[in-house]
Amino acid sequence: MSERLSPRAALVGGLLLWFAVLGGVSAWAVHALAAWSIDELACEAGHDNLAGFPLTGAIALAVLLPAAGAAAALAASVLAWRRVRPNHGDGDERSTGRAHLLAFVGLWLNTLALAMIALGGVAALVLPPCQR
Amino acid sequence: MSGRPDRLGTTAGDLRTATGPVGLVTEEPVGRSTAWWGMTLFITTEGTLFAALFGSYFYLRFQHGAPWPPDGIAEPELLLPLIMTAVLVPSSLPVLWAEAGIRRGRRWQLRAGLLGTLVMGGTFLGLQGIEYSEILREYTFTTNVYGSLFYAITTFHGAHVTVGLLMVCWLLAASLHGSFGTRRHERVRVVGYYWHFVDAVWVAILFTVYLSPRL
Amino acid sequence: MSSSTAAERGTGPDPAAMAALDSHWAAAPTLRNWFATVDHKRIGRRYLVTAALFFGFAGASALAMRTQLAGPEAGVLSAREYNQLFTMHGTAMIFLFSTPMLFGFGNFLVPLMIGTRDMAFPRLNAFGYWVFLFAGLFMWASVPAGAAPNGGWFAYVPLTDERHTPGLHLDVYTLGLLFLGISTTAGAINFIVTALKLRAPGMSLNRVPIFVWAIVATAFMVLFALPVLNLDNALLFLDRRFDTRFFEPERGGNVLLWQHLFWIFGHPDVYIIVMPALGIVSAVLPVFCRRGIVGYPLVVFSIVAIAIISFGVWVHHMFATGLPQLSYGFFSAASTVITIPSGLQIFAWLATMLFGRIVLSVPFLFVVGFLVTFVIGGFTGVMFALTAFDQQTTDTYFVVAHFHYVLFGGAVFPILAGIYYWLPKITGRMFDARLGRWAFWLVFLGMNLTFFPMHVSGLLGMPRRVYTYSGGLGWDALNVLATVGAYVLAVGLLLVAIGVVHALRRGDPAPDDPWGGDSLEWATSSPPKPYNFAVIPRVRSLHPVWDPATAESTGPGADEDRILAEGRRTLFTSEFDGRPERAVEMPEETLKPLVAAVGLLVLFLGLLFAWYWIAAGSGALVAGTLATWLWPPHRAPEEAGMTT
Amino acid sequence: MAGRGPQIRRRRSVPIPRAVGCGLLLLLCGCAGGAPSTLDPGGVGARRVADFWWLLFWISVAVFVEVMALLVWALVFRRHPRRRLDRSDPVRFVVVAGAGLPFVVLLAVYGLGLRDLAALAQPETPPAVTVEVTGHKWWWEVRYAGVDGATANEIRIPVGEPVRVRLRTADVLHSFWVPQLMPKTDLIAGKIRETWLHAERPGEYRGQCAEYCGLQHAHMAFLVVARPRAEFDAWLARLAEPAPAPDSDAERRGRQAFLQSACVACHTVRGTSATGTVGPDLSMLGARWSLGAGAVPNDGGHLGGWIANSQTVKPGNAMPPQPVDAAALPDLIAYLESLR
Repeated sequence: MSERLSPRAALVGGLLLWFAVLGGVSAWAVHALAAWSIDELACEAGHDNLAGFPLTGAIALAVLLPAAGAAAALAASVLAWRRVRPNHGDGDERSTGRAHLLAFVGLWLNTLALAMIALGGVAALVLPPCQR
Repeated sequence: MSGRPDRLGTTAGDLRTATGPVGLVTEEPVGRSTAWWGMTLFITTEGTLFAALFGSYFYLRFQHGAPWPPDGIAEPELLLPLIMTAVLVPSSLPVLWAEAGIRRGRRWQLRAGLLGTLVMGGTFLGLQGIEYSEILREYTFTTNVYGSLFYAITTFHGAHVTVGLLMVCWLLAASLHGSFGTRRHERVRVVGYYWHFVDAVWVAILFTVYLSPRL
Repeated sequence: MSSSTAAERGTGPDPAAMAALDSHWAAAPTLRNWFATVDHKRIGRRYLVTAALFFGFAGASALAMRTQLAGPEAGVLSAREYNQLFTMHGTAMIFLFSTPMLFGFGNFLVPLMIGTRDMAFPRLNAFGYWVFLFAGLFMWASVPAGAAPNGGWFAYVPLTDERHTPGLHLDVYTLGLLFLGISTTAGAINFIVTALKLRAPGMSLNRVPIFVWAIVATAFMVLFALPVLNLDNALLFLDRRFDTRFFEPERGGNVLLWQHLFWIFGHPDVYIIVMPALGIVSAVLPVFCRRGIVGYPLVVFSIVAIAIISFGVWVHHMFATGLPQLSYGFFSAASTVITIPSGLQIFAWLATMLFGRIVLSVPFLFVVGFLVTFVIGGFTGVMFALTAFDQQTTDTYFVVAHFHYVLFGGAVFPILAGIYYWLPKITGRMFDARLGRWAFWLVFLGMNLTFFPMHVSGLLGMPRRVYTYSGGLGWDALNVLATVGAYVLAVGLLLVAIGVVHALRRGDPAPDDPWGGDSLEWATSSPPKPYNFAVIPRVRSLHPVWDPATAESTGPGADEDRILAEGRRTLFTSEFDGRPERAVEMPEETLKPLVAAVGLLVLFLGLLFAWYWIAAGSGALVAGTLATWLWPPHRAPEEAGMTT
Repeated sequence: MAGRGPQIRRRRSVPIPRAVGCGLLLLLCGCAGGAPSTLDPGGVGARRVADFWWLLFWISVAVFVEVMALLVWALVFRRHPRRRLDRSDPVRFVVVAGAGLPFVVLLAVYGLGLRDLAALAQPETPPAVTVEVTGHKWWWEVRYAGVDGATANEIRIPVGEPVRVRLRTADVLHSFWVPQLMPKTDLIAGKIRETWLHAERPGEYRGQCAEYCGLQHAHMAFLVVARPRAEFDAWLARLAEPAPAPDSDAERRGRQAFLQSACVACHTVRGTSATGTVGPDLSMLGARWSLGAGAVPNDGGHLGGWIANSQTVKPGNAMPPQPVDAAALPDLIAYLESLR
């Protein structure tokens, strides 16, 4: 290895790549679970607020925060994808090839996750929360 | 790990290398045994089961609406569950200590640690029995959905504690048989993981079943 | 790529090492060893045969139902019989055929494709098979007893509770699926660990065959989806047997909880079935296009994306239950977007064909049949993502048509392609191509004739799961067509079975690599030796068999640490980059998995018939067996690492 | 609404693409006589979905043709290819055709789907009539808000205006579905669900339970009868009145036999001592379209068979065989048929 890598840097680097791969879809999972459960359970109970907080506001948060998370993961995956090129490196092409593949997969996953969160946001704009 | 003297400097340097090509290609996790992976995945799937169970609890609770607990059942008492927590959660420590011991080749430490866990886990089950004997007078698992949830969640966890204790007994027996040492203690490690998992689930139960109705 | 034998590739260390490998890996052909085997290839074959048997049972149920539905007000089956048969048909096709069949392929192929000698946990593998077999028999035995499940394969409460369906029917269902779940979970863990730790050195993640990616993604889905089903079934069993109130609205329970939990499992399960089948397509199609698959990273992305997003679409099975529309909006979004990774795969295959040189062999024909039917199923799939349309057509024959296009088109066609493709490797025999082509055309025509008219009868208002219907509603002719199609389909499938038997009896010996395949199973003999590879290959590219560097690595002068002839050993490599770590000892034949599985069978029978003491006793037997199974081998203190 | 005029015109003359579509689907949807077809809508909700279907159908056809063209082209020309295609980029083709184009199309249909979803939520004007439907294994109990009277397996609604339908189940899950009027709404145990119907033209619309509900799920049909408002009002007034008194001797004898039988434990005939609530209200039995929720036609012969042993007609239904004297049966039938 041309660059000295402390164990901590290695750990952070490895985990950062995983965030770049799975961060977006994790954010989407949070979005789907939160937005759905807030909506179904609050409406079933006949509330239009969540402990005093308006339901639309809660749902908006359940859209916007995950969207921010997915965007961050997207940025990380772009970074990783650009920095890890198969021919970039230090002769160990199997690791760079693997990391490049993962970054590529992450790039697409994050884009897709962002699209799903955005479409959910569109639904939240169009439909009143408790309409059946 | 990293050099002490200029901690800030190394941190910035670490971050730079971590986000560079060399850092990003780090394999993580790496070098684990098949037993480690097998137990990790088993705990993952079991954890999903408990997550679904807790999800069901909240789904049923919020679909049911107030009051919760329904039908005049009192909010769960906290004293006994807190004592149970105080017994069960620290029982992870003897397992850790036992594992640390066998890593240095100290079989006596392994055996003593496992024995400690066994005693604490057994105490927990005994306390759960006492709790049941009190609560059963008020309501049972057929009373209503709350009763069903309470007994299903706690019994299911109790069954996991029992399985965990059986595993610890089995380890203890194997340790008397003389199979473990500094190089051979994978079984101790993975049983330890299972036990920590059982502990962690109890913390989630404490929140879900005992504390959340008071929120 | 012309076919070539392992000998030409120079596989084979010196004779002494070969003899050592044989002595350590080959089990004597005794009856005990037949029951005690832990060889992934034998277990894989058993999975395939057993699942095919259950497919036959479930298919026969379907034929009986189609006969009943051939005309209005027919009396071939009573309502009671029909309801049991359609429930068993669905349950068996989903749980006892599709997943085990594909696990069978996985079992046989994953260790070969990644260049190792067995699964990570060979005894667990044997245990998984026995549990699958017993659980399947447990469920099917209820049919002649007249106590088969009769609540539909998704068994909605409160129809399935004790008040509305007394008797054993639903107990067979809940316990049978819980029992089977043990096997599926064990298999899933085994696949993941095998693929993570046992890949041949050099096989970093970017060189893993698509089929292995698909199996691993499927296994992950199983780990997250199956516990939810198990919980659902456990709660239903408790409600039925011990009067708990989870699904009883009068006591605060909620019937929609069943549906949520069921579909949190159920939708990923559709992909659990289809995903490995798509993996088969990605293995078969490029070989007959004479090039690597186009867009390998995109296909990997598709697999990962589907595996994850499929967990966020379940409410589209509940679009008619009257939840808030906004909730539907969220799930409609995910259900729409999940089409994109599927579309990417379709176009990756099309591009592979367009930019390749096509060889129109029998396996490839089935792949083409898959493409045509799966695309149609995909269209109707998008339609079901759209709430308003879904509410109109769900629970009609339109949805029956849809999921048969997805599951027959998306899983059975690839499975048939896989059978023809790997038959030479599995059995060492070639099949008769003419018979295979006949089988394809009959299956293809029969399938479309059976299921296409169902789109129309659904649009014309015919609900599903009706044991009969009135004449004059515009449904009669369509049902006749579907029934005729079912018989054509049955003949086609029979020809497949005849083709397999014919190949076994009369087939020419198969060469090691009849198709010029690219993955490592073609780099060993047909059928493979018990130890799979005399030398574990060193992988240098995505297509190791097309890559001379990999072929050389198994030739003379291979490093001793990849021969591992002393003892029953194979190689661990690192999780993602496939760096060699250490050699490990693999277990030998043992009867313990069988004993444990029998113990579980008795346990579940005990629960079914409420013989709880017997259940408890067999539970203890299982625990005892596991304790001896996993008992650490005796080691001298120095070996274990005791210095004192 | 503005869409009304064109909608009606569209119904009269089937447009060419739609006829082609029907042909492709091997059916004549306009003339599939008697079919409760989603493609032959008689109501606002079903029409919206039918229009959506045809859009989705043509998109699917277009994509299918595209994919099949590529497939066939490959199969024909790529078996003995004369030239290499390697100069073009296959991956770009996959990304554009497999992700880019589908994404645009999916965005569009998702948007339209949301629009239709919102449109189906409630009718344009608040409904004046509320029908209360209860699902039973295996029949439909029908009541009207504010009206003391009940019928079964037959829902009368006024034409040209929205009607609210309030749904509950007495036992297991069912699903309320009138393909020509409105998509499904499930009946959920422990909950009350609502939907609405808006028939645009008078007629009979067949509906059926669409959620598997056990043994006789197949025989749980009903009929929605849409009539002009005045006719509907008259019928509704009639529903609250007592059942008609017998006219003939046979009917009188039949009524006597009925009131002395076990029938009264389960059935109601308004204005008599029969007030059972387990089975359907029989006060207007003679006018109903079928027996056993679509199991058999409602005529004298079938009625006799049904009374004697309905278990042979619809096995598993809740009505036990009745030990009616063979001599008294014709009178009983005459009486029940007179209840209109």
